Amino acid sequence: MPREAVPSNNEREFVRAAIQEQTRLDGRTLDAFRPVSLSFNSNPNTYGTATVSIGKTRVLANVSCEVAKSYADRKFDGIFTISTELSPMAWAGFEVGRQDETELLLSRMLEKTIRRSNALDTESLCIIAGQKCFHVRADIHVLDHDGNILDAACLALVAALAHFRRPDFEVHGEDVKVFSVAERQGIKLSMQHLPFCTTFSLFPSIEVGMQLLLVDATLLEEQCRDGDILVSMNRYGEICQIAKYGGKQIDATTFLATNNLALEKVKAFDSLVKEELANDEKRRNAGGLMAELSAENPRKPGEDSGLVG
Amino acid sequence: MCTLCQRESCDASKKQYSHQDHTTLAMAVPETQSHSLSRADGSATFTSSLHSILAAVNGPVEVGRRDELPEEAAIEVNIRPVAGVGGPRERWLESIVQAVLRSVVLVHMHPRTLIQITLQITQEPGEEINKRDARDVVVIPDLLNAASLALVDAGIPLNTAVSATLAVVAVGDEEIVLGPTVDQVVKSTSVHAFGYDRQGGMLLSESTGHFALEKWEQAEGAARTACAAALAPTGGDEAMGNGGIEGEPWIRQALEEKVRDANAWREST
Amino acid sequence: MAITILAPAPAAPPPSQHHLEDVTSDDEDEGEAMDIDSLPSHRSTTVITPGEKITDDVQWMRGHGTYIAPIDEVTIRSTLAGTLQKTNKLLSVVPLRARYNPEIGDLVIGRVVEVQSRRWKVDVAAPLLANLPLSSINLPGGTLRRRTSVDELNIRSFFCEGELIVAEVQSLFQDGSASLHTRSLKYGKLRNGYFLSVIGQGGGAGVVRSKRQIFTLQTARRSGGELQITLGVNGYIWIAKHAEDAEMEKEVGINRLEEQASSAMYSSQNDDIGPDTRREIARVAGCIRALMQGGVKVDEETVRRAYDACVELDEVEGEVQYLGGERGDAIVEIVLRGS
Amino acid sequence: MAATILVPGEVIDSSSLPKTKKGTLTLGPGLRHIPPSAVLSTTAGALQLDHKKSALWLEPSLGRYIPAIGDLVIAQVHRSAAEVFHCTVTPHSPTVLLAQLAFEGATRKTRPNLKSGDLVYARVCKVPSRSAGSEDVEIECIDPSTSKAEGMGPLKGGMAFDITVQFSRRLMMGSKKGGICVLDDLGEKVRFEVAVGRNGRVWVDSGSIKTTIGIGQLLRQVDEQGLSIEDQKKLIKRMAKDFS
Amino acid sequence: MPLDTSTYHLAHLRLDGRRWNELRRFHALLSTQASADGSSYLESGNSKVICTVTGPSEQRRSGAPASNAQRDSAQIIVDISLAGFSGVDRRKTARGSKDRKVMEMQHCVEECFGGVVLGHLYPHSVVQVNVAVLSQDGGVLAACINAVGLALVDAGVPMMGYVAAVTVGSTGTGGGSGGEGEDADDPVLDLNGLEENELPFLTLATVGGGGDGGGDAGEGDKVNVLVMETRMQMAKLESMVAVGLEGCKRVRALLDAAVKGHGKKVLEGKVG
Repeated sequence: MPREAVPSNNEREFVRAAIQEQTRLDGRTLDAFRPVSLSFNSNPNTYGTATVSIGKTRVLANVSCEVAKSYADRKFDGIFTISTELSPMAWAGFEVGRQDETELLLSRMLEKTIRRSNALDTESLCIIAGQKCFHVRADIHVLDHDGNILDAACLALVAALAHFRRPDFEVHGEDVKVFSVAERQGIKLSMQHLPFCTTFSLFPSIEVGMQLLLVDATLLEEQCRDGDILVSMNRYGEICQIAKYGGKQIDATTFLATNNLALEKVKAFDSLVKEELANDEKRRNAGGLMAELSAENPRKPGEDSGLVG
Repeated sequence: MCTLCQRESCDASKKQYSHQDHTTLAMAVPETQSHSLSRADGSATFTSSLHSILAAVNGPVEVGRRDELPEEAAIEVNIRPVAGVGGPRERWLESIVQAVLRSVVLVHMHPRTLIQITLQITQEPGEEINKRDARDVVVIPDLLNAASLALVDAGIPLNTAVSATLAVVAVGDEEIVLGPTVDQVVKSTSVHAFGYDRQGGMLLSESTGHFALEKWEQAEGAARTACAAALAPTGGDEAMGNGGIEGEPWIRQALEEKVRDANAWREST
Repeated sequence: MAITILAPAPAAPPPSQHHLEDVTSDDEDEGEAMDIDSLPSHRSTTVITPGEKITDDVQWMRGHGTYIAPIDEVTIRSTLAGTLQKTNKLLSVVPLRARYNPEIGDLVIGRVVEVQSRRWKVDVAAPLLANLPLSSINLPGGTLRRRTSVDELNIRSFFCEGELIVAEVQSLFQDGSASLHTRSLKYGKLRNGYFLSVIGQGGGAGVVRSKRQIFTLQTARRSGGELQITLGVNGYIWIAKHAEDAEMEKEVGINRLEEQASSAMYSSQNDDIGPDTRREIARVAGCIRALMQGGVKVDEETVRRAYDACVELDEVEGEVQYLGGERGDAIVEIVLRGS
Repeated sequence: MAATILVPGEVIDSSSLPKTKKGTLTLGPGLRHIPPSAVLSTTAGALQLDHKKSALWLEPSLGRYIPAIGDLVIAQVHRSAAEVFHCTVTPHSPTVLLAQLAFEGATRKTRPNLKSGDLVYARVCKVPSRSAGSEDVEIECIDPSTSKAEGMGPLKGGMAFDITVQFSRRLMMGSKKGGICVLDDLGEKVRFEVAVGRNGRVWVDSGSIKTTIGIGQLLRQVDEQGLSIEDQKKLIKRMAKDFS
Repeated sequence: MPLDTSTYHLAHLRLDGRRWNELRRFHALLSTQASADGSSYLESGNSKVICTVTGPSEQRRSGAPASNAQRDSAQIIVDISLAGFSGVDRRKTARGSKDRKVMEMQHCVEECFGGVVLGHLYPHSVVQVNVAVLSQDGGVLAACINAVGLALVDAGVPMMGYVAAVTVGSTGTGGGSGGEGEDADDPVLDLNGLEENELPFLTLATVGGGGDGGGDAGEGDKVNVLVMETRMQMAKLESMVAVGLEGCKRVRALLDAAVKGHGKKVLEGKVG
């Protein structure tokens, strides 16, 4: 049971004083992210595994899927679950099997940002209404924690979902034949939009009662901040979720600033995901094997929509 | 890593490549990367032909009262599958890895502390192996290798270096294959996981499938030689086992490279 | 953009014993800053609420229950709901109700919750547990005896977890927690009685600091004997049978008395208490509860008056065991009328 | 000749052990002695010998900092108890003890009032050992032989940076032996105070936030990229412009 | 079934007959539970909440001693339980494991008051807050925040001011396809359960002083909590927050009236 590690008073005061002078320990401006990188598993058989690094923070998202029985109260929907579990791998402060605040907020934010906003069209996961559907599960593994795991996890999860391919299937009456990857190429999930989360950290400004906003805080900055604002939106400027749980009081106009800044960051995330997806596609197609395979099994248009109805 | 086999396994309908280059003692050298994480005291990435595993070690850290041992360090192993939360399978794997590590780590050097080992499986073979009970055994050597590399990276005092390997007995010709590919595991009658210390003492043996004792002995012998080879001194002409050493001393190379990197400053001054 | 928010439409309030005006535009509300100078030097009777501006006049100093807004660093605002108290240039807000805050010299009743190596941790209903060091109690065998390591080992023979003690606040630590002592014959372990807590009863009442916190009460019934009532400033109350023999021993001489007292001091055994005494103890407890219910402060005066009122009502209207409800209200009314 | 690199559990050839007159060898980190005369490695490292002191150890020392007597460390006060401060030397490790009187000029009345989260520069004076019967690590801010602080004591202001344990060791060794010249060279250009803890922390105070951050970044860069002396000098030259 | 907003546009009235800027009936009581240090009961329309506060009191050391660093200020621990009969559907919840949504609410209330309570006056102590939601009909988080504030006032816990919370929704093009039809976006205040299910909405809480009454410029316009979890065009936010701020002011006046009324009653009962 490791005790929580809090920064020393010296570090705390220094970080806060530096931010008042608009400087950060790593030389970034207040509204700059650390280098963000996104990569997919290069194994040609594996879909839906994405790793995101933001500075030293690293998160792996893995999407998998199986055929399951649909929920009785949601006959036309598939099942989509997100699981987050933090381990001491990322930071010795995380305990095994204990749910702490970070984990709670992480899971709630992903839930709100991606599930509640219907980023994944769950209706497209239905196989036979009321009986069979796909259960898509996403696992978030935080590998290295140097702050801002939420933004990283959200980016990784969205990328993994967009990358994932579920198995193809055919329905003959009551019988369902699900094809393995070897038999037929998988089908991309239907994403309705790509939402991303941006976390803003609040620090005191030199002006009394005013706050400075910081994006992409490091772990040390997170431990020194006065509060945070979590904003999720897609590149069309649709907010999926805003959360400011208490902490320091702020001016209402701050939210307009965070929204505009978040939109800017979200657009960058959006194009990063699209770019990396395209790169990955190119890499996989290099041998022409994929092209060959997909030519063998051309998807019939309207295949799955006909089954859902 | 054999790119041919990987490619082949994704396309089950075309099997025109043979596995001659993978038979008996010759095994694919796993890829390793030391200190791949920034927060953990020690970490390592380990990629074999089957799995990719990220291992992190924290320790010695403060231990909860419940787990505290008065004379030695407690060892906690945590295995996290790539999909889903850990279940009985992971708990079982943890108990096996923990038992081996307990005999390897010099636990009495840090009494009343905790050494925490987290093993994150980041890639595993698909459904092909899932359907068989072999799935549980195949991962053990990889877990053990990853954990031991991370322990060294964390500077945890060890009794001995550890080396582990997987051996399968192929269907038909009953050939022993070390460090098999997915396809080779699928086409096997039995699967054996072995782990050895530096002197060749056996630390671990788990088997599954149908096999004769004699086959097991044959597999054990092959695994022992391969594991000894993985730890054999580089450039030394020490003979180990009966035949010559086949395979690269990859564990030693990984460790030496790491030490050389860290000590580079000494050479330059 | 000017937005007006409509007040909720008035509707019949739900049936409840207390009827609060749903919305009040608080008719005689002061609206602007109140005129502090016109306040009497003790408390005002208007209620101040958290965040309310008290003054922005720099001549005043802020006391308990106030803070200075960081915005202008001048305005003094309240942090509590309560009444304003003015002591010279010091402004403080006395809460309508709050947990007990220890002050030096307070007589308190506490419950031992933890025994440590050389001290006890005592719950005195304060934000933090109070300390009672082993060095701050009278050891058996005379006050002059030195504390030994044997005493440390036998610490539980003096006070054990769960036992009640009466003690005085000797000093305060930096974090506001109290250090107690029982170095007096009137302090120590409590026996032969009934514990009653009036904390959290609210209403600005409860036990108030007064000249005498411990007093004896002659019961109306001859067989009831005398009761000793200890009103802990922290809101814990002990009603016990009065130990008559203590009087006698006073004549025996100081040294002897101490030896005598000390042996009994740490006993956890109750004496025999007659049924009548028990009934009277219950009656006093009932009276105190009625006082609390009525929002009347609890001190020697009000307790005596309530007890007399109770006895009187019993004679006039017949004896009632339960002193809540109407009878309680009647008692409170008599007590208030008398003041 | 490149040093011998050992993996855990290897026996060191008796011929390569340093010769000693008294017959006692000093074993450093990474090695252990199994009676009667075997010396084994417990981790991976390059064998280092000091024939003068008849000492041998493995380099680098990896992982978490393990307190050793005489090490100077930067400790963080965790909480104060009656007689001692409980401090952390590395995060999540058991606390170490710092006697409240182990400061220069401290008496019962004048002991320093340290709060949770304050930093002290201290020396490890006791480590757990079965023979001594002690179970806790103890540190002190006073040299017991001179009763002087000798540079130890509470660290006020400034900033503490995390560096690797190996790097902090090299910083302590000085520019010649450790191969790090940044502190010396910087000292000629800007004024700042510095305290290096063997536990992988370095405290810097230059009075200016920008300069302190610059020094911190410089140290981290040298640490993470393993820069050679020449590269360090180049880097300082580049950064010196920012400082002035 | 989407909310029928056609009549709303004609009559400018909502389903329950309120106007867009009208609060629901607000009823608050203090000192309702004798056993607690502070307590309150709050009704906001059909949402009903009861709240008790115990403390500040010493941290109970459970299990490992001193595992937490000495806190230099009071810690607020909030426990919210939704009564099984409080919602429309009597869903059985697994015992012991709390819904993450409720845990998020707890976290929100803890953080919300952590920034308002002057906790440094009570080092290493704990203020335990228990909230029981008896009936849910929209604005549950807002009701919890308002009730906890009153109970803390009743317990005499020093605070910088009241925390007043309210919900604001937006009618018109509900989730998603924003852009066109901006003019149809009208904010509505203090949603009931039905409206909450259909409209995008947010919960807003501000801090302000008792006597302010919105008179002081700038004061009380500081946002303490803003939680929104429905998909919505970002352009709508501004008008919603503006309405919310005014709504919070109104709620604060109601809270203040409840405390003043309670205080008056208490002072009347006092002897001498």
